[in-house]
Amino acid sequence: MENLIALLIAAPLLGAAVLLVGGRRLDAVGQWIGTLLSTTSFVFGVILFVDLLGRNTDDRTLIQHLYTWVPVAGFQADVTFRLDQLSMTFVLLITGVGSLIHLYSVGYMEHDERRRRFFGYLNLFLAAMLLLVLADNYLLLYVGWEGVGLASYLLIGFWQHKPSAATAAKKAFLVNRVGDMGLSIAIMLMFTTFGTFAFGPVLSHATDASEGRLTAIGLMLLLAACGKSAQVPLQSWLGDAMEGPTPVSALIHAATMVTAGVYLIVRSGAIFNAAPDAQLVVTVVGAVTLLFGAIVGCAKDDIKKALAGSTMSQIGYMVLAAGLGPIGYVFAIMHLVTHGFFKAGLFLGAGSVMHGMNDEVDMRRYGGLRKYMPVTFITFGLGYLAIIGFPGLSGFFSKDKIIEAAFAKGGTEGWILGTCALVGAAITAFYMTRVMLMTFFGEKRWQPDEHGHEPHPHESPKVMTIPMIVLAVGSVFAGGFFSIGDRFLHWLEPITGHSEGDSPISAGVVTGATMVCLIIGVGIAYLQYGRRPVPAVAPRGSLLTRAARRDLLQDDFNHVVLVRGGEHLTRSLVYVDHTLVDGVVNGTAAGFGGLSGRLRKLQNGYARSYAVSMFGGAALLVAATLLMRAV
Amino acid sequence: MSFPLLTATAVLPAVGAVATAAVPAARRTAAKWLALLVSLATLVLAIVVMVRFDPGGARYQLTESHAWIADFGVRYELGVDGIAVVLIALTALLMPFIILAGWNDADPLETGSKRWRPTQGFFALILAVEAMVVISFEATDVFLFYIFFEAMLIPMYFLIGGFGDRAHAQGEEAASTQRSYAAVKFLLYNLVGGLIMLAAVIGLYTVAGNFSLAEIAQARANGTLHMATSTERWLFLGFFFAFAVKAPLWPLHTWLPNAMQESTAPVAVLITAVVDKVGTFAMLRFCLQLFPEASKWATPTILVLALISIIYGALLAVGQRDIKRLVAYASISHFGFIILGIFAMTSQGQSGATLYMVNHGISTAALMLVAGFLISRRGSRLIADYGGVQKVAPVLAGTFLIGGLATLSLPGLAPFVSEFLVLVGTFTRYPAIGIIATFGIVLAALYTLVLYQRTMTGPVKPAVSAMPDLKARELLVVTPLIVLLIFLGVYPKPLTDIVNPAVKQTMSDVHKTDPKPAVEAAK
Amino acid sequence: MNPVYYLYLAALLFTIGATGVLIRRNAIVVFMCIELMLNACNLAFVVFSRMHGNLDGQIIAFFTMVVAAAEVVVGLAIIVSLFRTRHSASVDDASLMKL
Amino acid sequence: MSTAAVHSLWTTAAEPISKIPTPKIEYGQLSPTLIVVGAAIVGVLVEAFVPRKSRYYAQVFVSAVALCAAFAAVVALAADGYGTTKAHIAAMGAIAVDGPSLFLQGTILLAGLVGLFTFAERRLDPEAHGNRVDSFAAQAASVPGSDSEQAAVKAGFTTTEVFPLLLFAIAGMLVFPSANDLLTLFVALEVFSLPLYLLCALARRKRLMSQEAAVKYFLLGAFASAFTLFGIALLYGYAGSVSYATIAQVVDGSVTSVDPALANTMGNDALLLIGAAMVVMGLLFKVGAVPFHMWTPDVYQGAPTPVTGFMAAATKVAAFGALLRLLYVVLPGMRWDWRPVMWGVAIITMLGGAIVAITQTDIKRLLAYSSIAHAGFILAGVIATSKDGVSSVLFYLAAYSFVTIGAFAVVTLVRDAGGEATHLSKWAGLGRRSPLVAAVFAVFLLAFAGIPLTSGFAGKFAVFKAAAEGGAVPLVVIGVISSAIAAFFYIRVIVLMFFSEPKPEGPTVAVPSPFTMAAIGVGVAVTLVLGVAPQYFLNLASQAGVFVR
Repeated sequence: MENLIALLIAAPLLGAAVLLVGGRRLDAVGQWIGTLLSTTSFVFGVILFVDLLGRNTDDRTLIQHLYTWVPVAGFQADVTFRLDQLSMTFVLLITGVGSLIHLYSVGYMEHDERRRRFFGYLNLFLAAMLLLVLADNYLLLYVGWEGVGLASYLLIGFWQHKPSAATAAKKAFLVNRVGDMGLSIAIMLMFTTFGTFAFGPVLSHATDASEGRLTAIGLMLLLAACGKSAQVPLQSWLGDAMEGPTPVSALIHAATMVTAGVYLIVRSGAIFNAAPDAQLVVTVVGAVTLLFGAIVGCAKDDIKKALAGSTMSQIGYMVLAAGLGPIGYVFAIMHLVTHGFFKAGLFLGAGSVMHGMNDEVDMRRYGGLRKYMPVTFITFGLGYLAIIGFPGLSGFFSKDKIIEAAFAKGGTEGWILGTCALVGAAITAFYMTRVMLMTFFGEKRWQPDEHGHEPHPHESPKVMTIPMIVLAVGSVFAGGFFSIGDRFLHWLEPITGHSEGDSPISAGVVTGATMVCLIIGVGIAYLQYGRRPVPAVAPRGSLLTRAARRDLLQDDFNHVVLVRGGEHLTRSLVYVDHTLVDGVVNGTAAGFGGLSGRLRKLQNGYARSYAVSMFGGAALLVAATLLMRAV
Repeated sequence: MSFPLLTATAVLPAVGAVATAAVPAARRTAAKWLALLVSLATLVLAIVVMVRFDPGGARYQLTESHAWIADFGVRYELGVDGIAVVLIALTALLMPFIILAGWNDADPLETGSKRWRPTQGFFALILAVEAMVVISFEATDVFLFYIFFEAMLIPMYFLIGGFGDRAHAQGEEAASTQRSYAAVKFLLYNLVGGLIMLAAVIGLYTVAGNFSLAEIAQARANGTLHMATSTERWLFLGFFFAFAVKAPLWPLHTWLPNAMQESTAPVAVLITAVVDKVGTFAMLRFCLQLFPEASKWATPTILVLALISIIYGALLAVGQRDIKRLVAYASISHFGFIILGIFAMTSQGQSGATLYMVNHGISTAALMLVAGFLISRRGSRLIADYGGVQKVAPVLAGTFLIGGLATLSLPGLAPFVSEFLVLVGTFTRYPAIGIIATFGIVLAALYTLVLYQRTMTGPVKPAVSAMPDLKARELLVVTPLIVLLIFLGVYPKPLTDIVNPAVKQTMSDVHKTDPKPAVEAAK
Repeated sequence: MNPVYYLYLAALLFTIGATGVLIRRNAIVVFMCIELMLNACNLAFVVFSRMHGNLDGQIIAFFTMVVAAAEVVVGLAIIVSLFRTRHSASVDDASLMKL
Repeated sequence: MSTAAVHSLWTTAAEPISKIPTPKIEYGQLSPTLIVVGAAIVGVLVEAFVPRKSRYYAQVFVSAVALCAAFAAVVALAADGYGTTKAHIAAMGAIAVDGPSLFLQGTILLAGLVGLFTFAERRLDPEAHGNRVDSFAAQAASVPGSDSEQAAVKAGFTTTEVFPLLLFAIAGMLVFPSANDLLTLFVALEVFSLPLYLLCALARRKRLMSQEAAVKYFLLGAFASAFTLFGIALLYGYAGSVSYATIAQVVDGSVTSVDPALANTMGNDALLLIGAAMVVMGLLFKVGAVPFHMWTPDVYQGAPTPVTGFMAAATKVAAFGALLRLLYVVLPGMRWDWRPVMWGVAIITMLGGAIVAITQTDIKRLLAYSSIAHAGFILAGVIATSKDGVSSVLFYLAAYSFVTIGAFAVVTLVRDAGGEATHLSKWAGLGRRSPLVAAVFAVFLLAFAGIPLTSGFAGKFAVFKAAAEGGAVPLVVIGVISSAIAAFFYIRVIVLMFFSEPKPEGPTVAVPSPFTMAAIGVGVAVTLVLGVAPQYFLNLASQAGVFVR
């Protein structure tokens, strides 16, 4: 059975290779090859899942050793895959959602002449992502980690002729590189600490190492997670990443890749458990990001950017949960899965809307679309209800658990984190309602674009709606299905471990509070966008609003400090290299030249002056000889 | 007396060089084919060497030894260890691609320009360089090594100064002056380095009485040859200076950008991917082996310099306007990594450094040659003159991107393995340096992606709108390199297996052992 | 009378000759000063041979004269040809080649 | 000095002095020199009796035969073991027949032969009125630009006297390094100097410069030889003899029988030191060491190029030979006095020569300064004061002389309307106009620069190695630095030849006769052979490394 694991990765990898090398002759069928292979991978996943279910809980870990990768003295890196409950969950999510989005893209990218390459990249992404979650050691994980980074770079910048897209892609890759730096340092630390970086030994011996080292490793892993999962302070790339085609945003920047950070933290749970300080930092980052993302989400008029903010915020929830340790791991992953469903659904919905609106993304140009695209409206609506945590839907279960867990951390942190989570819930309700209202309700606000084309909103073709429907179903029922009888908990517990924290307040109270926040959020949104018409041009807005529109100025900070500063540094260095380092050498040469020119003058052509020099020389010679004898 | 395989590997290209030069001027194409065939034959020999080499066997294998200049205590001694084997293989491997890529670079200019580019000479010189590089990898006699280490400057010098790019932004005159400036700079830097090394070589003789690497190392090991600490340090510095110029290490690097900028892409590859490797290789073989104590004494300084090279080179690469200059500074940064790995004095570091030499050779070749194809199409080296190429020449852009990704050592491509090994190797002994060096990977991403974005993406510049995509010959050059990059990235074991024993030896030369993991140390 | 004085005289003559070479312009005069230096040497030789009581010095003196004579032949030939070309025997005029 | 003492002086002198013994001369061992001298005299007779038309051929034939015969004689002597076991002092202590002198004589003879080839070249200059002409004045006596000169040219006169002059010079040079007493040294010095003075004046083109060169060379040379002579006098006064052996004994005090009356002359160190310094100065003048070098550039530039080539090579060989013998045989006792001084001279010579050369614009002057720098390198070997030092210097001289003659021979080929085009600017793009010549010249330049695989490198390595072993490490370092500086201007010329655009009115490269071709060919061959496989010659040199005392 183990041997299937490699096939999980091989299928999409093959697809990528075929599509990218295949050349024009595959243009016609490219999309189907891609979809087929990702689905194949999904099928393999299901087979393995069934197999795992067939086993009893303590023997649900499959290891496949392919070959030794880098053997140097003590440094032994193998290509080994590990399939356990945790990675299985991800495999299903990735291949499942992935295949749906492939299908959706078939419709969405229909008119793009570079479609073949697009599907090649998507397959490449799937392969890398699967490698990431299936790797049995951190170095191999790192390969997947940067692999998805590459895929995301290629896909964000897919429309390269748009400078904005190219820039966004570059930015994403760079910010991720900063995170990757963390991961590589973490791996080095592990190597110096444990002499290896394979999951098994590292995680089992974690407790042997000093807490200081573990904290260091933990923080470095967190840095990596921040980069990949767009957590503060490395979140800046996610908003710009929306330059990519919408399916990409749905798959990579909502459902799967951005959650890799959560996977990393949960996977390294053993290390974090032994490093409480690191855990605390993780929770703080999570809390900050969930508020940050939510606030940003409130201010954006670009539907995709609003959703991106929401993604950031939701992942904040997951990171927060992951930071809580055994109390939260399971719920982090559970929220991750449910979020995968409804956020992918929301993005596909947004894509469908844009599809019908000549790629218009400004929500102020939407309005009243429910009449024109009912399916999109319904699926999007279900996703909406799920994300705000409407009772009974997926989001309700997963988010509620996280809030409970936050309080359960106990102590003042408990209260603070819990409160943040609650507030976040309220804001989520607000901005999602805002999106909903601005897009589907009110009267139509769209106008002809610069070419004078009046957009004709219309429902998207089946190939696009079906995936949306499937995901909608998922976002409705997944949460409930997982929670009833704690199915999900029992499924993951062997890997992540689980402990009920001692919550200062009962679960019921938390749920109540959440409901209250939910109502407040929706209420305010309704008052602001439901009652009175939405202005076609954004009002100046409060200071906070304006800050939020500019990603709370965090981007401007980067621009001023890093970009400008960097430019100045490099420019001055170029100058230094030319004038100083080079100058010294050229200067020496010139110096000799000048000296030569001066000495040359002595050769003035007069025989008598030559005689003088000879005479002087003779005198010197004599004097020196005598002197030598004297001393 | 078995067949002198190593000599043959070096002599074949030398003979080929003479033969190529002898081809009558009219038969230009014949000369090209001859050169190509010779380089391929040499590649075959190099592969035979690789096969015949037994990683588990003696330190130096396939050895040859003949009397040469007894008065100077010089013998003609050849022998290869794992490190030399892979580097010879790299050299022999790159040559056919260099020749193929430079196929038309030395054709007479159809335009009315007065410039003179003897085709035969171009290929003859390339082969001559190959011969000298190969033999300096093989030499186990310090003097023999030194002779070719120096002599190879001459053909390189003519290659740089004699054959620039076809077209040039500032026109013929400026071009020729800049070219000869670059050539002279290259020669003088390396010559000064070499002469200072000459002093050290003489010093070594006065101390040791012969030049045989094995004998000296032996004598040092068993104490029969004692070196005063100060003597050893001076000699070490003398040797290291020459290698540091060649490598090049900050602040002795400024010749490289000029040289690579002014020479044609294949020659630039020859410089940075092949010739410069002799410097780093010599650090491993001569500095560490002959002067272990001094090496350890100098390590902190060298590590800092290497660190500066990494960061400084990367930052300057970011600031460049000229594609070739950018690649040159990137190489400076990479050489920083190599030297870092060598002097970290850990198995991972040194194996990594050796792999790095190979991988950097291949990746730079890929990037630079594609860049060369790009430049030859537009006739300008300035990044600003390009834009949107990806739209008109997707294959070119794709290969360029892969080359770039290799340069920023993306996991899955060969350079990643070596770079990570170097970093780990450094980190295990000098955590702080290891961490700072890691910033290099971010900067690498920066300059590569900026280069790609500015040249390949965005709206199509009118000047490139008619740019043709890669031709068959060019694909023939690039594809194997890319395949190799991927293969060595996924499965570097064949190389590491050859390299590891040699590194083990070097480690024992300097009496160093890898640091133990903290957990084990605690127990 | 102490022969050492002759040595002093020889040294003096030699110095006078050298000075002449350094300060006189006319090639002939310069050349004569050189001859003077040679003769100073001769004097020294003779004196020393006297002091040592062997004849080598005096023989050497004869050799020197012969050599000096040969020099005169060659020297005059050269100087005269120069003079005929330039109509001046000043060594300072002959300074085409410099730097 | 007490009157009695003085009186005793006079009385001792009054006694009848010992008879001069009839000299006993080993003609066999002196044969090389004798052959050459004889040939020179024959040459003079040829001038007198052979009709003008056929003089040239007769002279070339005689000289060539003589030089070959002399070289054969040298080889025979060496083979006979006179270089090593049978080495001894011949001709009543006047001439030493030992390794160094034989080696150097061999070198000089070969250099002379190659030089003769360049002298005999008659194809470079365009034929004047149907007569083939060489690079020497038609009639040296005629005033430049005068009718008489025109007439001489029309009549097709050539100065075939150069061949006997060459032979005389060579003869002097043969004696110079093997001279074993100061008198012989001095006579030899003059014997090879005087012909050279004349040869310098005999250029066919640019006669003014040629004459000027001759005047400068002659006056300064005579000036220097005056110093030498005075030094000799003082040494004689010091030791009471001019024979090397005796002086050496007195220097290291093995002669104790000092007449008290001579106390203030015999063994008076002032005399020794001053005298030694002055003699050494004379030799340093000949090798062109700073600060006695100033004649070199002017003379090298003005003299007919074949003469320059021969002079640059052979004079250095002979002079360094003499210097070695003087320092190693006569003055080893006062090594601690002259070594530091020589250090100084070597240093300023190396640096001075290299630095001033950087800004030269005339190829012949450039080579002159480079020859000065090389003199510095050789001095480094001289200072080693070891057997290795001697052999390394011998090797260096052998290697250097052929490179030099070859280089100057190439210079004779590059011509324009005004004869040889020696200004560097005219050499621009030569590599393109005639790649072969440029390549050959590049080889010579690289050898000068001491690039490996050329004789220059082997020589430099040998010398520096000897110096380092002699404990002169700083000297080696400075030598290395100055060779780096020197490399700069050699490279400049190469750049000029290969990388810069040829001038439209640039010079043409004349097609030489087999003579010059042979000269250049020999130069290249020796350069490469000594570079790649120097072992045999190093053996030769090290066998020849011992002086007989």
